[in-house]
Amino acid sequence: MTEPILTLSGITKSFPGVRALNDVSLELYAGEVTALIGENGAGKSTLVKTMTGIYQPDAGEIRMAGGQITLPTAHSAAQMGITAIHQETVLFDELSVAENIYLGHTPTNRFGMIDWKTMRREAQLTLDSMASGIDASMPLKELGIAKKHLVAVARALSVDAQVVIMDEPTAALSQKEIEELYVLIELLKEDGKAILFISHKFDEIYRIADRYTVFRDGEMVGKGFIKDTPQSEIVRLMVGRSVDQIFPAREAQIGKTVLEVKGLTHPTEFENVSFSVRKGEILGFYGLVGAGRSEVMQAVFGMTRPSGGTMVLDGKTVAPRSPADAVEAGIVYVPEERGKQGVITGEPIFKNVSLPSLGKTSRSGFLRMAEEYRLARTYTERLDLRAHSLSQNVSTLSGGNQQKVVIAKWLATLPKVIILDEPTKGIDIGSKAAVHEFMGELVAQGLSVIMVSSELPEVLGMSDRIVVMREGLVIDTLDNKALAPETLVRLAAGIVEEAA
Amino acid sequence: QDGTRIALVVKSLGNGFFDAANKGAQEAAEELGVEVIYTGPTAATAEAQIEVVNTLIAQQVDAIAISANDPDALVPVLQRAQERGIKVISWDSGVAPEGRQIHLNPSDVNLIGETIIKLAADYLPEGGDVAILSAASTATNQNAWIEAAKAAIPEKFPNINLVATVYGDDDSVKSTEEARGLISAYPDLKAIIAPTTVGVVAAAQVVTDQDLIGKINVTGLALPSEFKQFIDNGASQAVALWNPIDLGYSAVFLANALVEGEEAAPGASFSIGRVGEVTLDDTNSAAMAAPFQFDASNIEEFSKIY
Amino acid sequence: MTDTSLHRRLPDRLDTPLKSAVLSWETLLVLVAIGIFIANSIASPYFLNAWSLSDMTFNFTEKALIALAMALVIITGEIDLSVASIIALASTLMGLVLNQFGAPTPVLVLVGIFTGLACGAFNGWLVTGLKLPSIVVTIGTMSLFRGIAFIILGDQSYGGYPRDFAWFGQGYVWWVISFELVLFLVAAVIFYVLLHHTNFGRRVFAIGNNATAAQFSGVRVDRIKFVLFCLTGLMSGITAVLLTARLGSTRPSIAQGFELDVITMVVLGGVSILGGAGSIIGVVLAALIIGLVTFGLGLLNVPGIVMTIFTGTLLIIVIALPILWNMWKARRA
Amino acid sequence: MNRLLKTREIWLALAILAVIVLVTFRFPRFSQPANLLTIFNDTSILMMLALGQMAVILTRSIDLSMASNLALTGMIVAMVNAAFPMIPIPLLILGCILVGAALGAFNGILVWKLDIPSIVVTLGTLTIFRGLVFVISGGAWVNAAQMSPAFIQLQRGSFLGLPILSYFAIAVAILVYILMTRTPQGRAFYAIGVNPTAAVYTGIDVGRTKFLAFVLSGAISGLAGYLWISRYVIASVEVASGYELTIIAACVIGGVSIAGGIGTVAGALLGALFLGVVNNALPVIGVSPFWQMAISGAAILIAVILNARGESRKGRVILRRAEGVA
Ligand SMILES: Nc1ncnc2c1ncn2[C@@H]1O[C@H](COP(=O)(O)OP(=O)(O)OP(=O)(O)O)[C@@H](O)[C@H]1O
Ligand SMILES: Nc1ncnc2c1ncn2[C@@H]1O[C@H](COP(=O)(O)OP(=O)(O)OP(=O)(O)O)[C@@H](O)[C@H]1O
Ligand SMILES: [Mg+2]
Ligand SMILES: [Mg+2]
Repeated sequence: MTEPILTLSGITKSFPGVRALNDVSLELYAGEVTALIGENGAGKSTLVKTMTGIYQPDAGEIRMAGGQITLPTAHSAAQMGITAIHQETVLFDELSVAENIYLGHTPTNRFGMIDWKTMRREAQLTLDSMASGIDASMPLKELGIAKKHLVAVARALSVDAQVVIMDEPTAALSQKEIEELYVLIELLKEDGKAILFISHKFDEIYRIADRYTVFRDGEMVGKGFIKDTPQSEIVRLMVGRSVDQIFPAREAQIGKTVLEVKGLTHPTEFENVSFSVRKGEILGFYGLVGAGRSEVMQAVFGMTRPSGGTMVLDGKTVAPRSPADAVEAGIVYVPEERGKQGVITGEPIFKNVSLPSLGKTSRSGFLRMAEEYRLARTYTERLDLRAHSLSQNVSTLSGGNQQKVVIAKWLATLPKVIILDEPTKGIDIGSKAAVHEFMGELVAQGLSVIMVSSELPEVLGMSDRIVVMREGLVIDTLDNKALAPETLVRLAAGIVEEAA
Repeated sequence: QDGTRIALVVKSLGNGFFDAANKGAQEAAEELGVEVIYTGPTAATAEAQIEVVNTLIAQQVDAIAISANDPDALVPVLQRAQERGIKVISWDSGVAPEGRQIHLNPSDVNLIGETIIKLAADYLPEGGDVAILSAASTATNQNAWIEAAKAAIPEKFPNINLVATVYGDDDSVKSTEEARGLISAYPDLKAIIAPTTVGVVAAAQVVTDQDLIGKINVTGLALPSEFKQFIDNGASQAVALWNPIDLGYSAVFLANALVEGEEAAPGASFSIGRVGEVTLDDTNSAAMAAPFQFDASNIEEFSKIY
Repeated sequence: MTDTSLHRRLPDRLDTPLKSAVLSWETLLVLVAIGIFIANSIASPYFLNAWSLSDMTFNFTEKALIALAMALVIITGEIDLSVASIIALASTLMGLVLNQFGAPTPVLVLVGIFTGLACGAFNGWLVTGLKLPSIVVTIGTMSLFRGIAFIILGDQSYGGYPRDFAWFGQGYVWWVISFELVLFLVAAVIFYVLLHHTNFGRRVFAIGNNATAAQFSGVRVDRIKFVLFCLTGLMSGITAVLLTARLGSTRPSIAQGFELDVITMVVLGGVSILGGAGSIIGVVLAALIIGLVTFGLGLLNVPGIVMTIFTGTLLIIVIALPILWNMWKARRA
Repeated sequence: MNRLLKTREIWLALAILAVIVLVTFRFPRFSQPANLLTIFNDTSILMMLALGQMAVILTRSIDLSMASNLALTGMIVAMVNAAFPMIPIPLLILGCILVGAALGAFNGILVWKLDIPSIVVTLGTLTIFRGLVFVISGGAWVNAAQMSPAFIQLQRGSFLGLPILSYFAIAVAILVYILMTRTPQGRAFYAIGVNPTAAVYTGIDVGRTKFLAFVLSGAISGLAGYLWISRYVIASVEVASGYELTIIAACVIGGVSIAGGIGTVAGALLGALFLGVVNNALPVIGVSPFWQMAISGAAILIAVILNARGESRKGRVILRRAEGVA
């Protein structure tokens, strides 16, 4: 039995209101790929950040090659030989690709000056080794999202490291690029590097991982060798129950068309997008990250101005020029980036909930706080919000509860169509079920729901019909009856076309 | 309260001219047995001066002697001071008659206007282009002198050609830039006349820096102590000024006379101690003395005094 | 944080309003103000006098009027550096209509107010219509507005304002209570209600806390910002009337440097320069504090420039204190 | 792409050329080399200060205290020179840089350790520093007569036809250029402005980097303090009062983004030069000096509008069609 290169034990990390990691341990071995598996919010990325010096753990120790180490800064982690591809692309738009790869460990000459020539050459070599087709001297901002992700991979590889961490590296990549990445990982293994690989995709895990560790709600709940473990066992560890029960069964009472979108076009983001949603229907939107679904929804919501197309709501043409117009018309949007676009952090729950409904709670423009509290209580309690009081700052709530605040805010406006963009992203299992259940209730009350999701089970489990998007185009609209998951994946990734 | 308190309010603190005036004022204070409060804003603006006057009103001083940053803007506040029983005179740079009881001109306006042109003309036997670099465009006294100078040119100095008047705001940078501007805009310029102690130094420095000594003569009103080097190096042939010490001294004497109950009316005459006596004209203004000329012969001596 | 502490029925709030009031920034400012008031009374025998106190209010009312509107702008995360220049332009145009057309007082006042409003609208359009950063826009318009005043007026000045016009800057409503003070108090109440008790104010805070999320919540962010710039322009226009009336003359250099004093008041009043937090009571108290400090030191004949050391230090200390306090608490915990 | 990055500076350079050409039509002497060198020399101090301010703005901060720092350092050095004329000037200059850097460090510490927004900190020190000028000088001016000849003459000497003052600006520009493009520290200024979160991920200490930017702007202000005082040969409380906004304006015209992360040495220099050329040109072509302020205000607005247009043109492109050959 070989010794692990890197051992973490007893790691605990709390954020205000959340214990993200609770006494977890992890071992990484030279020349092996360890998969870290867990639901959204299980604490995987938080662990990555404690391993790379970005977060300091509240308790626990990190040992490398036998000795205990501390990682006060990201720089020290790189020096210890730990490098990571982070889940968020942490890159610099205004800087060149080469610099993005080398910032923080730029090659310098003997005067301490940056050696741009070496840097550019080395960066180009790394990029070419990945067959990325990226020119190291161009500014990063000119690259698309997938290419940017490749730059992040190249950045991690540019550090001479013993331990390489990859936090969902394939999420934004196309099939071809993913294959290149697998080749790279094999090379790293041969070099004797220890690799931590985080992914939600089981096919990937079974293809490249040697070992696995499973997290659930911030705790380590199991580990072992991939070869010896069936997928169902890992899923059971991950979720804590069997998977089929997650989605509530419901009876669709589908009525007439409520919103009809025709030929919606945006100069750079999407083209000729048409779909319709009916009363009492959940319309799923599936696609890979970057397919343009959020952009379409934001155009429907009046956030961005489309260059063409029409929208008809309840028989009347609407053209919202701002979210305020859309809300007035009865279209609301629960955004994907909750912290940035959803809740107003720094303000209490009740102010968040009442903000779009101020017209209703106030009298001739003057606030009536009692009404606001009543409104907020009505809707947050319906959603089973967990909080100490309505005056609690939303930023102290957990992600799932923040999401409930956003939904409560919109329900209070009595909308006709509610758009949910990745409604359960980063939400714990309990809340996730609650959100799903609640979506069922919404449609039962006669609302129309549009749900954008990249989670296949969610899309399949919740939608009545599914729109598949790829690269800004609607590829197909399918009835969700006995759909095979592979069909959706293939449509979304464009594999059909490439085979043909 | 005990003794008489007279506030000497200046355009801005830190100006060598006013510091010298304060010297004279303190001298007078000692002679008269009164207290002189020397104060003023740090930036030469009317608003700041009004705040200073406000606090003086609150302190119930007996008299205010002010060199104003603006002839009109200070009137309301000085009127209020008079309503509260405070005697107000202006000196050096005056305020409109409604705002004060007496104005003490350092010298006769026409005399000064003529002198500054004469200082330039004396060294330009052939005549030629001259330009004026003034203080702030709002400065009352400078504007009056410039008017007088312009009036004197046609008859008395027909071959002098005044090409421009620019304003350096009594700010050394602005003055420097304006002086540079003049020199590049008027290649035939023979003299720069700066009737302000800040502007004249700035102009002389520019002339020195640009190696124009002998080509352009800087002249105007200058403190000998600040200006000596430019007489020495030849950037200037001669400058003039009245004695700021005497000016401060006289202002305190006048203010004190009012406090002691003397009436300010046209024709009334007041003793100003060792300086002598002044008589008020129709606008209750008085002039102290003719400007005194400094050149290579006497600058050494006076630079030690003020 | 255990589950039992979570309430099934959500209470409105946990802290009583009284407790949060006691711990607030305003309390700190009240204490500072009282302290300075006492210090002034001890240091100068002339301070405790109705007329002195009345004169003192002239030290801050004009700037504070603008600070009320500026507070709202800063709460939304923007800034307006052009206020002093708006005053200069408004004052110049008032002088122009007076001297060219002999306009009567009501027309003068309207010209002042509308010039302010127009300048504010121009700023607002640049910021919301062209999506430019307000700090840069208003540095530009700061030169532009005053520059126009210089073009119109050059080295001249306008004077001869009618007697009844002067009342706006010099008149007393009753005994020692000046018109300026009354106007400021009325404006403070209006702004207090506007910011803390109307939908508009609620939206202002929402924008400051998170403009993107506010927009995603159906707040018309640009419209509100535009209105706020207009409002700041309007208050600058009103101030131009007061200041011109008080000085009785107009120079293009009028109100030079006001903007930094106004911003100091706003920040000292507890308005976060990053947006999202602040109160009108805080701004009013800060204005009073600055008035007390400058007048008190003035009574001791301390030069104005030395006073600025006091206000600058006060600003940094008052901002740093709560931070240091929190750091100290965190270290002990 | 590099072309795109460079256009901003090129446009600005063209604008400056256009002004020069236009003025030359009416006044041929304006574009004579001697006059152009004079303009360059006149703008030297502003150019240096703009570079210091740029470093701070790159890090998403702002330094409003530069002009006050300059005045304070200038007053100190003038008083020291008046009292001890035998101290050699290079030593005095070094002292200025150190004093300026210390004042900048005071700003930087408050921003770094207490996390107070830089605009608040420097608004406070803007008034404190200037107040201190009055306190140490007692309000008195230090004038030419009190300064030693060496003190005044140093920057007036010339080498290869260019005044020494210009060489100071050139030296600062070269140093800042090397710092910004050749050293990891310089790149850190950009990185934390472009994306502070990502900067943390790459191991950059955001607070410390801001601190260093303030030290740099302070040191440059200090150096400018000596140069200003010896150029205008008067040290007073009012020195460079209100100049902080001119410095920021030069940066903005030069395309330095107030949101941080964007800006080049060439841009800042050209921004300052643009103001210098305009200021010099106006009196020459006989435009009343009263137009000067409005013109520079309009120049700032036009520059920022053009810069914003340039930035907003880039949009993300996810359509394969739009991306062209991908
Ligand atoms: N900076 C932070 N402040 C507060 N809470 C945080 C912070 N970072 C993470 N969390 C919380 O910690 C928990 C774990 O988050 P983490 O990002 O580690 O999950 P994850 O396993 O990586 O999920 P995913 O699969 O979605 O990437 C979540 O509940 C999250 O909301
Ligand atoms: N070409 C690109 N350049 C930069 N960022 C991009 C690009 N494409 C997508 N992104 C970013 O990726 C994220 C997802 O993109 P988008 O919203 O267009 O697609 P989506 O189909 O909604 O994907 P998601 O599954 O994330 O919702 C967004 O944060 C967007 O800013
Ligand atoms: Mg994660
Ligand atoms: Mg999306």
